[in-house]
Amino acid sequence: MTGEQIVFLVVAFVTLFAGLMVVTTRNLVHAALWLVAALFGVAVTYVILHANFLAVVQVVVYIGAIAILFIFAVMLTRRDMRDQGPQMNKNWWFGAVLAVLTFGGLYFLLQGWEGMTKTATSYPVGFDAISELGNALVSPAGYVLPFEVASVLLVAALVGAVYVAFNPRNGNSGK
Amino acid sequence: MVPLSWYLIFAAALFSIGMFGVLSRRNAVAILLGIELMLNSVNINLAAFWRYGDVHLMAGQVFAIIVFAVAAAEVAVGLALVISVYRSRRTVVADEIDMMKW
Amino acid sequence: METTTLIWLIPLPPLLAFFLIVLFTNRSKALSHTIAVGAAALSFIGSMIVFVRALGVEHLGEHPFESAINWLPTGDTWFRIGVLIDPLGAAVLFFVAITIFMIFLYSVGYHNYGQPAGDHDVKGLPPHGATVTDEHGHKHVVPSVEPMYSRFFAFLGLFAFGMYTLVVSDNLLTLFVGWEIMGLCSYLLIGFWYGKPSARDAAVKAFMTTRVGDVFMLLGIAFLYSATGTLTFREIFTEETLHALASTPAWFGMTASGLIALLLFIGTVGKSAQWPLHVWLPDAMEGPTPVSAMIHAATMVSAGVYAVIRMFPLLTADWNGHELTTTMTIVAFIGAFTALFAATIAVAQNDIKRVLAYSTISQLGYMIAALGIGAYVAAAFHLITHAFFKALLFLGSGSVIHGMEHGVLHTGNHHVDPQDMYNMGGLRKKMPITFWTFLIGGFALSGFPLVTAGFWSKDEILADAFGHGHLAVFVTLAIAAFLTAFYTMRQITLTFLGEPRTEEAKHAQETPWTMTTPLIVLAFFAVTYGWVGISEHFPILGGLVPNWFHDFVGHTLAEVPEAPEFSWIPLLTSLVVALGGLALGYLTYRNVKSVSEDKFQIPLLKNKYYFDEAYNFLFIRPAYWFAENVVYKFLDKGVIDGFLHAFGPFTQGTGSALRNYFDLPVINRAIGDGSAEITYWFGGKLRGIQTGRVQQYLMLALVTFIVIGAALYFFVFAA
Amino acid sequence: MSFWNDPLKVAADWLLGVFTAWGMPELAANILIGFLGVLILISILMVLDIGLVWVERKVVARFQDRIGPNRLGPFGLIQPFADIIKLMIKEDITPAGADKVVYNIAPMLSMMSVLILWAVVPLAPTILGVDLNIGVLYIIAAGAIGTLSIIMAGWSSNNKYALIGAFRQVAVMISFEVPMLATLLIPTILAGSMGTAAIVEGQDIWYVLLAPLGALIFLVAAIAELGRAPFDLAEGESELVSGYNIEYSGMKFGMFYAGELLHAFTFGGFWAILFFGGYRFFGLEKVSPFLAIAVLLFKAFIGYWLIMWVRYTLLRIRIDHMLAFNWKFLTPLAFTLIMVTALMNALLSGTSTWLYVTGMFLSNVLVAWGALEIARSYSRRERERIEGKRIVEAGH
Amino acid sequence: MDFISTHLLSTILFFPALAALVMLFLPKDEAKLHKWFALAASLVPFVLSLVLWFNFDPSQPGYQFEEMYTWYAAIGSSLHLGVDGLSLSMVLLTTLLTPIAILASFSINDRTKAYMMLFLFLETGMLGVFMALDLLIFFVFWEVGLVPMYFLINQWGSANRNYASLKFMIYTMGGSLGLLLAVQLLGVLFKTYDLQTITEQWSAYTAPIGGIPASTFKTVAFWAFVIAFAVKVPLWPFHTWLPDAHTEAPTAGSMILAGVLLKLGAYGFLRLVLPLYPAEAKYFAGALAFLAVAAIVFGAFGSYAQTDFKRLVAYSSVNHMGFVVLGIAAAAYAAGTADARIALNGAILQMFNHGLSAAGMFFLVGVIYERTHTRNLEEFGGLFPLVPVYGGILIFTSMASLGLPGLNGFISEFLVVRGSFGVGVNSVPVMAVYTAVAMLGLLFTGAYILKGIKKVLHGPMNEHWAHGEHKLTEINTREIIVMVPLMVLILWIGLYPSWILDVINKAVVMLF
Repeated sequence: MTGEQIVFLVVAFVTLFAGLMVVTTRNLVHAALWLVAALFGVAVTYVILHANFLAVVQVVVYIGAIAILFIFAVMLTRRDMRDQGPQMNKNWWFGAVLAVLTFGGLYFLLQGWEGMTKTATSYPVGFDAISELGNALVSPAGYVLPFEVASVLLVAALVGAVYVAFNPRNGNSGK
Repeated sequence: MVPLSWYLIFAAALFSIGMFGVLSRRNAVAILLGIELMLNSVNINLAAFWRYGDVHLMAGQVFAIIVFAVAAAEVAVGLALVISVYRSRRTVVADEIDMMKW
Repeated sequence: METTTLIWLIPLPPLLAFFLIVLFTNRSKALSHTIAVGAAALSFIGSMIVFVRALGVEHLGEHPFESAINWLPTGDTWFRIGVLIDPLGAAVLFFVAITIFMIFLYSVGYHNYGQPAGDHDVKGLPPHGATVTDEHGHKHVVPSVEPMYSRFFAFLGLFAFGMYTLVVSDNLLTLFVGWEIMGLCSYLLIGFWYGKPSARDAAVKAFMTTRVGDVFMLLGIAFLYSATGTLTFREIFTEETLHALASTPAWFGMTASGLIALLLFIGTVGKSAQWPLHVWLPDAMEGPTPVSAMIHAATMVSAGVYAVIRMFPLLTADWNGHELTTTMTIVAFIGAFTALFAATIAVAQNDIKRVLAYSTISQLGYMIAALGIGAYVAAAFHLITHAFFKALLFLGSGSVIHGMEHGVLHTGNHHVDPQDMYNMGGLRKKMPITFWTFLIGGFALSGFPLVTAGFWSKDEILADAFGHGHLAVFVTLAIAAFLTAFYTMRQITLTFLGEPRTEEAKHAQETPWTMTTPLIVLAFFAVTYGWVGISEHFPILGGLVPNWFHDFVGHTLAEVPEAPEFSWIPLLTSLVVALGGLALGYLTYRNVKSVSEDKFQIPLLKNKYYFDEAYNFLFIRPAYWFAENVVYKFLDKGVIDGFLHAFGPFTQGTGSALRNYFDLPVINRAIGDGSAEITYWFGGKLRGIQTGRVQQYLMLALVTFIVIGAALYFFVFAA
Repeated sequence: MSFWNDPLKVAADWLLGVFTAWGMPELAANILIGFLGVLILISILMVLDIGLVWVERKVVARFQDRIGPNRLGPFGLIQPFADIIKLMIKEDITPAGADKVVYNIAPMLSMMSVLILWAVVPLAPTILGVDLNIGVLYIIAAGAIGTLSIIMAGWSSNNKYALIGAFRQVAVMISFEVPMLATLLIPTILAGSMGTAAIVEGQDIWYVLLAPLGALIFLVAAIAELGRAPFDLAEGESELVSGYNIEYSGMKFGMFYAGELLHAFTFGGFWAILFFGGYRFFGLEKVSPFLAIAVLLFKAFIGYWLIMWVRYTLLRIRIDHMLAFNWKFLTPLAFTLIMVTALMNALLSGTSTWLYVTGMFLSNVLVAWGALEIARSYSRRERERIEGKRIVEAGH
Repeated sequence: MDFISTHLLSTILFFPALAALVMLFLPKDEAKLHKWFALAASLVPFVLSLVLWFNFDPSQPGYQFEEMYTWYAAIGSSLHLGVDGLSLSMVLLTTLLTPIAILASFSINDRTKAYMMLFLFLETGMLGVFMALDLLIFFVFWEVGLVPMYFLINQWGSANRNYASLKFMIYTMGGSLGLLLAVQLLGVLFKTYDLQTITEQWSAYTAPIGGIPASTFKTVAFWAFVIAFAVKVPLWPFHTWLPDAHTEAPTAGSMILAGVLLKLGAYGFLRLVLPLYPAEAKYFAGALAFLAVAAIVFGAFGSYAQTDFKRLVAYSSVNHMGFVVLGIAAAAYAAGTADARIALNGAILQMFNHGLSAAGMFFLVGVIYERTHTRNLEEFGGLFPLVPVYGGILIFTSMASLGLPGLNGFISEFLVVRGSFGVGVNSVPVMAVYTAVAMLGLLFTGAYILKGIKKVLHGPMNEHWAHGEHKLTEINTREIIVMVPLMVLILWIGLYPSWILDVINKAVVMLF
């Protein structure tokens, strides 16, 4: 076992544990904080994969924005701070079965794939992934169209979210 | 070196966990949390495939970024919906939001 | 400056003046007339320079001034337009430039420049006069300035442009362009006081009548162009082309050249108001007098004759020199007939301008007849002399009317028609300059022997007709000449001689210098221009002055026409008819006091042989009836639209049948409702699984996905 | 002499020699050296932080026409140490009903979010924690962690004031992250890299000359990010008592406090790095790395002083005004500025330096003028509307 | 710029449609914004088509600026665009008239958004016909143009608009059914819709189709084409939709209808009928010429009979477009001769000229209608002193319509007359007779034009319009701006036509 493998395993188990806590913990704020932990683990995984940009974006977008939004939403949607009643629906066992089945199915399918055991080639020295990524995103030969579409999607989501969450009863004060 | 299979199995596990959350949690916000986990597992796959394929082909990272964008959009709209529903029905329990049936 | 460049530039100043006045200066009367008269002066100077240079060129006929540019691309070749000044062009340019300039000048006075604005003048009607108070506190009614003064000069400018274009153009198409622009201007100018229904109708009549001729002319141009591939005069009038045209048979038993010439001639009939398209010209007197002069004397009607003179080689292409061809016969007939016909009408007219109008028609008939019998130079000569003296007469009559209007304004009796000769009389004392110049013009028109230009030109026509043996023409023209002298003297007598017949005539005044100067200038030419064309065969005088005109203009043609042999018969005839007519006229009318004493007020003549009424009955009303009832109401609204509208009921019937017997029972009942019921039944059974809970849906979907995926994997991919 | 030219490398090599001599594997030694470096940096920063307390208190006193700490030591220099001792020996209270774990993690995160920023601060040409090629983004990412710490603190305190304060603070921070990120892109565009070292190296001409408006927006956004006046509505003593850290006491409060001070200083430093040439000062940085560090610290202090100046001069602004100001004015302006800068940069980059600088400067001025004009006409209309309404009401 | 230069045609073609889509997002009640936006949007294609015009090389054979995109590969149809001298002049006319028409409709305040959008769509439809080099695309755009026009008439028209719009729609649709069928025939035969390919092969095609001799097929297909185009031109006796549609349409609608839409039919003759069916065209040219002459003469008479000013102008379109078809028929008779080329030059120039003068006339009618709310000639009279500038412009434009030398109409009419008479003199005598009869129409052109002027401007003033609330106001600056480009072009072509005629002529020489 190399150091990298050890690091990966630690991160993976932490992440998976955090993920499990996300879906099982009773306190939703805790769930959201566990989500932060899981996301952070994923960010570290990106670092291990040499995807530095993704890692930082992961932190900025997920932790800095999405997780915070979740916490906001959790707090905004309850009348008091305590958690009451069951947190799982009555079919939770069937969900668990399905999740295990999915994992099993995926594992089974992946086992049959010859690319499974592939190892990475060594990371090229001096390879500037971020400028390559930048070029790929905005060059017409690359992914400028998906990129633009994604930006349109974001604008649409922005407008949509404002519209949906806007409370007309409060009038135009916007507070 | 970490073999690709580790990443994939890690991602599959994270995906399943997220799916369990989506299927089982009562709270709509928690369901969205599960969805985030699922999306992240997908991103791990994308990044891993980028790394284990030709690193000069940026498709994996590009798609991961687009997934970020989608996730952000989804959360914004999803949470807005939750808040909107909460405002009108005073609940965020998914089972109780079942008006859309025959 | 190059002469050709100068020629290009001649028509442009008036055009520029037109645009300047219309677009910019139409609010300033002074600026407008300065621009217009200045432009006319520029063109005049240019024309004179060209004329003098043309005189200095030997064999101008063979080497005229010419220049052309590409204008229209036609397939592989270009249609070229250009300018041409040959002897004929130079001669015509000379008189056109002078008369146009004179008329511009005259218009300033005629429209009362410098007088106050009218009390209740409106645009579109002649000015009614203005009341002014002098230093003693007396109120006077004085003539008021024309409200649309600037516009008038703009139109005149455009008109002048049209005429110059026509004269300098080297091809039929630009000639036609100028021709039509003048047509438009005549329309605008005749209808200048468009508020008067009579003026409005006269304008439309003028335009439409000439247009009848124009469409034939256009057809002729197209024919000529098709047949020869060119419209440039000097390319058409080559031996080969003319010969080819003359030997090509066309329709109606005529040769191509004959038919083309005839078609072009019909254009002239319209423009020069020959019978049967003469009806517009007398009505055109509705316009202001300078317009009448412009249209009738100097330019537009002359343009018609000019066109025929231009096309003379074509007209005579298949002429052997003796027997008249069909076309020439027609031309000669129409000319001679018109000359006589119009003269008879003129005798019975009381309106001072109408008399002149009919006289113009008659004189133009003279020229046409001359051309019809092949008298090229004589026709050209008469064209020019006539232009001078007829312009003089018109301007003179305008001056008379203007003087009379003074009287009318003075007495305030607006029921008195200032144009009616029976309201005049004795004006020679009131308006001496007008009288003397009018007298010169009148004598020139009558052909007063030796002194006046009209005598020489008219005599040459008669001599030609007699000399070449066209006796019918000769006799007709002689009678017409007699009548001409008669009504001219009638006019002079009624207008100027005797005692004033009305209060207004007593208070008539001489007109300002802007109006009298042109009269004097024109009078000068009305006398002297005749002397440049005295036939060398004429006794005594013949050798004194060289027959410059014949020599000069004759060289326009490839073969210079021979001047006819001298004969005493035509000379005596013209002497007799001229002097006799004048004498008879004076004797008859010297004591006439009122209309009722006039013996020549014959209804048939007075009503112009009822041509207007006949045309109205024969052409105009049927055309309108045809248009409205047959074409519009019957064909379009009735037949075609009726046919279309029938589609509606037919389609509707088919449709309702389909609906009632097929759609309703089969489609709706069986298929439509049946499928709905089946769906309803299934829906009722299946609705239980729609719980509204999104997670259950997701589970269901996943189960399905897993089952199907597993099945696919094991049974399809793995197997 | 080499130590004076490249102290970090010399020290690391020497340490490596020492450790390997002890029989440690090279990898482990390297890791250990890395940790040691971090530790040293953090220690220095903490000491600096203590100094900052004194600076802050002295400066505010001067602004408020007071003397400030003056009892302990010369100029009261010992005062902050006394404060530290007081904080450390205070009782560490965890309120009942608080979420203990989260409550305790929050101050640590807060401190951490500041400290990790220094990983990318280029102190001198050779002294730099990590030369991340995404350093600029990293700053934002660290800010995200700070945000998280605040909401954790606010929520876990089980106190309504704390929660409201946290909400406000987070709302402001998330909002102002947008123009901040946008203005961070301006040096990125100009330098052609996201790495802080490259940005400093690229500033032959200070970017403040090329993008004065960008620098200004960055400063505003940074102050908002810090939660200092006029953006201190999360603490809002008069309404929220003390905001998200109301329940904290002792050293936990101390961490928030120290974090805030250091944060302000750090942003002063970043302002200097991004727009004022970092450690560069007319070739002085080439003389010695220590001189470079001194230059940077000096510039950072100037930035910090400016931030303080603002803090103690301006009034607190209402939350909705604050957010409206950001979303309706600052963000569009920042976006416009990016586009203008990118365009002008592309247009002018090949031309002479004078033209380039003048063009960029003028375009910035033009954008600023346009934005102010729009804002002015909008506010005039708004005023007229409101006053018109008043007149009508008065009429009734 | 590179994109623009390589995609010039498609940019011109689709810009208006895109602008119309953008307009969709404009606020609903901002009429002013809609107007200015539409004007700006329509000026862009105009500027681009000027670029097109100046970059066009008239002496080069074949199509230029060609663009080809796969559109419907399965049936061999592609979006094939290109222009030659013939279509270029029409493109220029369209892009010129659209902004003018939009400017002319600034007085409309009812549902401006939809109105302006329809106009922009209409422009794309018209341009598409002129640029298409693919039969199916041609047909698609041909029909696309109808829809906006239908709604323009139906929604913004005057009293009898329902009838008129329905008639317009049904008539032209019905006419083009045969065209669609014939186009399909060609497409099935040649497995492609590309115009150039079909032109090369179809005229020489002799093999029987389905057991029926090719000549029969060709004859039927020829008439299918001809009827579709004849309805649009419109040729007598297919013309009765035109007076109704023109009369009821809003002013700008009439301008475009007369200015461009009618040209589509004539363009169809030139672009499709003559190249595809040279033999049939020659065989049936007599019939075509007869109908053309009927259109000229009956159009003139029909116009003369009107008391409605706008109807009068509408009928004049029948009259003028008759000359276009007369030229085309003459050219079909004697293809390849100099006479035929002259006739075609005239016909194409007449298309352009009529676009200018008819648009101008309709606009002027609209101007007075807006002020008086009547079009009845009997209710006007003597308006010249009230509206001197308007009167001047009206006379000017009328004279262009009348074919006064020095203005544009004369050049083209002369060339048509010259060409068709030349065919009559040199090849087929009967054409001479037709031409001679057409002269009758020319005569009555004068009659109805003068009738219009006489009834509106001249004569004693109708006091009703002189005072009070009905007081007739002078033409305003915007309306003058609308007329100025038209008048300048009218005069310019009249005095110096070769700048445009040269392009047309070279195209004609190369094509026919």
